[in-house]
Amino acid sequence: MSAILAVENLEKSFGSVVAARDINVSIPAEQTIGVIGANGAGKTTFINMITGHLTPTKGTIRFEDRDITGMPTREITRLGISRSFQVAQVFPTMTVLDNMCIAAAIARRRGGLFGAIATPLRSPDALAEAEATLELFQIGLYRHTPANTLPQGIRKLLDIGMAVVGWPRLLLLDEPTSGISIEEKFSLMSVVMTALKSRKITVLFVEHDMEIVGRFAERVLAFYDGTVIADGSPAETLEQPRVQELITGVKLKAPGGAHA
Amino acid sequence: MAARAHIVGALMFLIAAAAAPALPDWIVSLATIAFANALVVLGLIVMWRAGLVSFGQALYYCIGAYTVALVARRTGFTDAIGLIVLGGVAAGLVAALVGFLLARYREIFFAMLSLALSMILYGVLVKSESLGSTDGFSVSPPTFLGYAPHGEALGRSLYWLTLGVGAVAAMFVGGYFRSLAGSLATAIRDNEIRVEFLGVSVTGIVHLKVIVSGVLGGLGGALAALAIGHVDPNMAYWTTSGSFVFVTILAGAGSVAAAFVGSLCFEALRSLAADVMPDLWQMTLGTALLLTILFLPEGLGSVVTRLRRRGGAKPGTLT
Amino acid sequence: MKYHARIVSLVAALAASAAVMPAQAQQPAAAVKLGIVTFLTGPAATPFGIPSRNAAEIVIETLNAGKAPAPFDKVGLGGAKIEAKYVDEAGTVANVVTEFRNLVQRDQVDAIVGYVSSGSCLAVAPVADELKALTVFYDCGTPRIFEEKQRTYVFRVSPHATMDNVAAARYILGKIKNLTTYSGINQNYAWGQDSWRDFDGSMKVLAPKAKADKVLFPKLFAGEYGAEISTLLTSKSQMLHTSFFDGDLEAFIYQEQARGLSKRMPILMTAGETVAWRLKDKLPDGTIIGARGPSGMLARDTDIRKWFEKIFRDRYNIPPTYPAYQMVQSLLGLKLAYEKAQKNGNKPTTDEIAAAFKGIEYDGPAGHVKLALGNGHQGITETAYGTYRFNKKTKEPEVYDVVRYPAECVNPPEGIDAEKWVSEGMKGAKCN
Amino acid sequence: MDARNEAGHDGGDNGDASLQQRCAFVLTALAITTDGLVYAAYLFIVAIGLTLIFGVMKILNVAHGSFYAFGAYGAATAVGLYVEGDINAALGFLFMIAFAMAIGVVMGVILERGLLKLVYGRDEVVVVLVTYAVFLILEDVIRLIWGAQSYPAFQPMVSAGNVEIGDLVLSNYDLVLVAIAAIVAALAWWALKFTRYGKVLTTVIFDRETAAAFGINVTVVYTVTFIIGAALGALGGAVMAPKISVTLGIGVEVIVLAFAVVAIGGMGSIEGALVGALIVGLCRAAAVHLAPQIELFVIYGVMALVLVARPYGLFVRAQPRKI
Repeated sequence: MSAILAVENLEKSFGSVVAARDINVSIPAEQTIGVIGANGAGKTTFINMITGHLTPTKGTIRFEDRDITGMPTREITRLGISRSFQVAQVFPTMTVLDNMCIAAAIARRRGGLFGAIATPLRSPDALAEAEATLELFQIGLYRHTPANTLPQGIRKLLDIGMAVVGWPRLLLLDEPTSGISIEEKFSLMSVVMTALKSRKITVLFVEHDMEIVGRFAERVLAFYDGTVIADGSPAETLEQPRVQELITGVKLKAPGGAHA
Repeated sequence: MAARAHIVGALMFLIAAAAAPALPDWIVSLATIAFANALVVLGLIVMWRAGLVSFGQALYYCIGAYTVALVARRTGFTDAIGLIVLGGVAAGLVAALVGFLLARYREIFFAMLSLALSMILYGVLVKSESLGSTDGFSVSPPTFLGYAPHGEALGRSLYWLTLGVGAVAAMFVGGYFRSLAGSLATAIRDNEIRVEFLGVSVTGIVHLKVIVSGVLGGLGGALAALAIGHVDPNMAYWTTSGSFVFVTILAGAGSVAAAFVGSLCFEALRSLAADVMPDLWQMTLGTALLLTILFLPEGLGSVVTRLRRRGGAKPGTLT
Repeated sequence: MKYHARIVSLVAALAASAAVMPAQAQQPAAAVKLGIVTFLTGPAATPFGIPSRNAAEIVIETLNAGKAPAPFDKVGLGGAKIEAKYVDEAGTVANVVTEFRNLVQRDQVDAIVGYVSSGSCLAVAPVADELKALTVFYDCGTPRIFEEKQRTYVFRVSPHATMDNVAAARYILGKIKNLTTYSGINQNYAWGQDSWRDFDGSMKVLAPKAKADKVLFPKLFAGEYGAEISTLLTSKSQMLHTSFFDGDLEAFIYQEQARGLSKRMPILMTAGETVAWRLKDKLPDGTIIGARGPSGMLARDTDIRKWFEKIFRDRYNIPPTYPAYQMVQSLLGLKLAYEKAQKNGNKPTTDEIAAAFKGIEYDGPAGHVKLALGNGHQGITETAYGTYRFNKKTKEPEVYDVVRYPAECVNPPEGIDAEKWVSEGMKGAKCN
Repeated sequence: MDARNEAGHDGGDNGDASLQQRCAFVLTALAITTDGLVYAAYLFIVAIGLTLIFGVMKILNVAHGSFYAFGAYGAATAVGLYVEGDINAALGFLFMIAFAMAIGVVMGVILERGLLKLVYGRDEVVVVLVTYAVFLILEDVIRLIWGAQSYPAFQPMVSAGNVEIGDLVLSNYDLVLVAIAAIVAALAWWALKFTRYGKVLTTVIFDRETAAAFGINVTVVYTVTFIIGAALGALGGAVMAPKISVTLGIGVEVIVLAFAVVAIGGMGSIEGALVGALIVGLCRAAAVHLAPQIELFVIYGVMALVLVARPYGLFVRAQPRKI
């Protein structure tokens, strides 16, 4: 089958600083991909370009055989690419349910701005959709809790849930486990991944913890100095000396093995 | 919950309407002006929920007023309802236009730019001698679908009309608050980035709010023009905008009905102050504003909400 | 429900206060209640509001004591003592109209005397007729009030502003033979714009060869006139017309003196008399001043004028300025109308007073008034201009070269709009 | 005077006529520049306090108009005093300024300690309204203290005399005004660049979190800043007092004027206030000389234009959105 996302010699430079250069990646549908790389290696820049938050200086991004290069974020979102954030981006003064409802209602609204007036916030099916997603991420208990009082992990799940409630085909997770204690990380990731699998969503997640990558990724993209230096199965990628020297900085016996 | 709000609102409306014949004329006319201003305040509340405050709402107020006055004067068309609609539409169009500019701004910058725009209109009106410059000009008494009352009857008819328009506006705004577009206000105030990434244009929503509040401002100005019977450029001056924001604080963004109660309290307070201490009324108003901000941070609305919460109802059901 | 509870309680409170007022009004044997509205706060309070209020207070006292000279020697109004309620004119037209209604309907006053701003007057006039409330405007200048519409219960004893500028043109042309260029600096609002239009119009009629040079309209209360003064200094104008008053006028005079503008060209100040007593030697000699009618320094030395100036000086240690004169003139006019309408000591009805007021004619501190225009509702008087000088010996301001213009010379005849009359060549002007 | 007479007499000769025109042109240009500078000086002095307070405390201080008014009334009182006890003009002038600024300081302390500290952390706009309330109250306080009559304070300006350049006569006091503005600007620049407190301020303006992190006592900074701002507002009133008639309501006009200047330059930026004042001053002067009918719009026109081009004013950049 054809790739859901195809990126060709993508480049982004801020003045003299080159944040990303000749990135070529093609992603088949329903694959789960881990993105690794040191800070400033260009991972987030990469995601920001796909989601339209940054406009590439060069190159093209095709989503489902459609050129989306330089489209505004909201249109890309409506096409079916959605993202979560390194720092969970939720609506702090609203309850978890309202957060989810807004996301759901936006996803189902028709006809632009004036559609937004016509659409009620808590339409039955939007509500149902929201509830369903809450259950999917196992945070239904927090339904009526204001988001600014949530524990970190739950907030992360809500953040991802809000990205998923609109049934995207491609989801980009920017460090889903950042700010989460080692103990929680795995449980959180497994909740997220089962949820995403159940909805057949193609996932691209940025991660620093190689164990997590090894455990959940089917394929790994290794970024260094703005470009992809390795692309393949976790096993082979993480074994590559350059990756170990430049990114993981350790020798790994096997994927999922001990790691400093 | 919304249903209950409607019942309360409807009751208020009916009582206010029924009270008119029993009240002395001066209270009726005071209330008319108060409720007309309440529409402008409603517009400010719409924006305030998105964290935006306009120090130039007088722009739309003045446009609405002058539209009514000019149409009545130039064309001799005097039907109150028609005139008010025209006033609202005119202000709405202006809002739609300046919205393209305003929608890019936030916080104090939004406030300042709207102030500049209203002051420009003020300047234009002061310059236009054909419109009586700062003296302004009078608005011929309106008719109501052919019925042309005088004296007290005119006062009452205007009062009822204002109530009617107010009720419709209140219901619309209430519905708007419950709609997606309405709830996005809080979302935008909380986290614009997330809103964009959910697939909504924040600028678009803000622009929409500017238009909604512009229309409300225009309606308010139109009604005020008819109630006062005179328009002048001061209607666009920044102190006018200031007093609208003042009332908004007094009322609080908590509820639609608060706008009307708050506006009525303000007019009553101002009038009583002017009566009791004619040369210290500014001080009285200032003190009132300070006390409200310090001790009623959510405005009059919050008092009611608290009482209702104690009464067991969910908070904010009036919105 | 709570809301309507609030509304009701509030309304009840208001209604209560409403109910109390008339009760009070009835207690003293049919006292006459007057509402007196003028600027008690804001920039216009100093030059207009406060002097007028002071004048009203002292005169009403004297009238109530029955100590005024004939024909004003009856106690109060026709034997009934006057109760005055003072209200601030500051605020938006909405406030002004609301307060007017409150005076008529809540406080049940018998008549209202007041209003400085033409905007207020234009807004109040229709309401006054609607409420059938006898209203005497005392200071506002715009002729539009009686030109736009026939009024029934509204009167203005003081002449309208057109007179000031027509007379100004006549005076300056008498003073400077073969004047070829003149300039004007007026505040950028209705009063300033109208004043210039009338002056410029009169000049075009009276001296067709003369050209307007610099026409400046600084913002109201601008306070800083450096640029304006420079343009005037570098211009070739032979005189400067200004309708500035009080604050702006003083600021302008200080700033132009520091740069010697008045040494280049004489300045004509249509409202100059208000500041003469405060500025003393700071008001340059040779300045041409008017007092919006034969008031203040330009009043004729009649007994009634002496009486007013004395009681005012005795109380406030400064001579009254023209707003004070206009206030008294209006009060006395109302008194005469009231007493003329009065039959065997009873309180006359508003309609009777209005009927009696129409076309009334009398002599007051501000000269001989005749309600000749607006179908007997708008007064005309003679007017005067003079040249100012500070008398070093007496340490007092004085005017010389005073020229008096009969009312018919500087006012349009009945039935013609002032602006039209001027632009069409002031037909039918009778200057002796 | 004579210059003009000559001009008046030999209108016939073309050469002289063109010379005349050139002279007239030069004179107008000179006039525009000087008038512009004088007005700019006035605007800068009233605006700098406002922009300083906004930059540091993020408060748009409507009560700044009251500081101006109190400064003016204070100055008038002071002038009254020294005219009684005829001190020489220069001393009297300094006394006037000191007196007015002292009033500003006192008001600053009372307001900041007594009221504003209660509303720190509240919504920016709510704080603006607090200052608006204060402004309303102080308007009547002025009335209670000084009554309704107006106060002359012209002596310093009159005693300063003037200089003649052709037809143009300049008041020395205006030149003093420009000098004062220049001094204030220089002092501000020096203080921000080279004093410890200045460096602290710049850090706070730039980023209050980091400032707090570096252990800067933000509370003290706020108090000091507000006092300085208030004193500067009073200074504005003081130096203008001799040119105007000190009377009720002089504060209202100044507020919007200062707002406009600050918005043009960029709120919170000192150099912005300077440039904004210069732009507005020169534009207005040019308008009065060349096209008087547009004078009324100059300020807001410029403001709108600048804001369209640069939403946050000339010297402030939009904060990039963080993710």
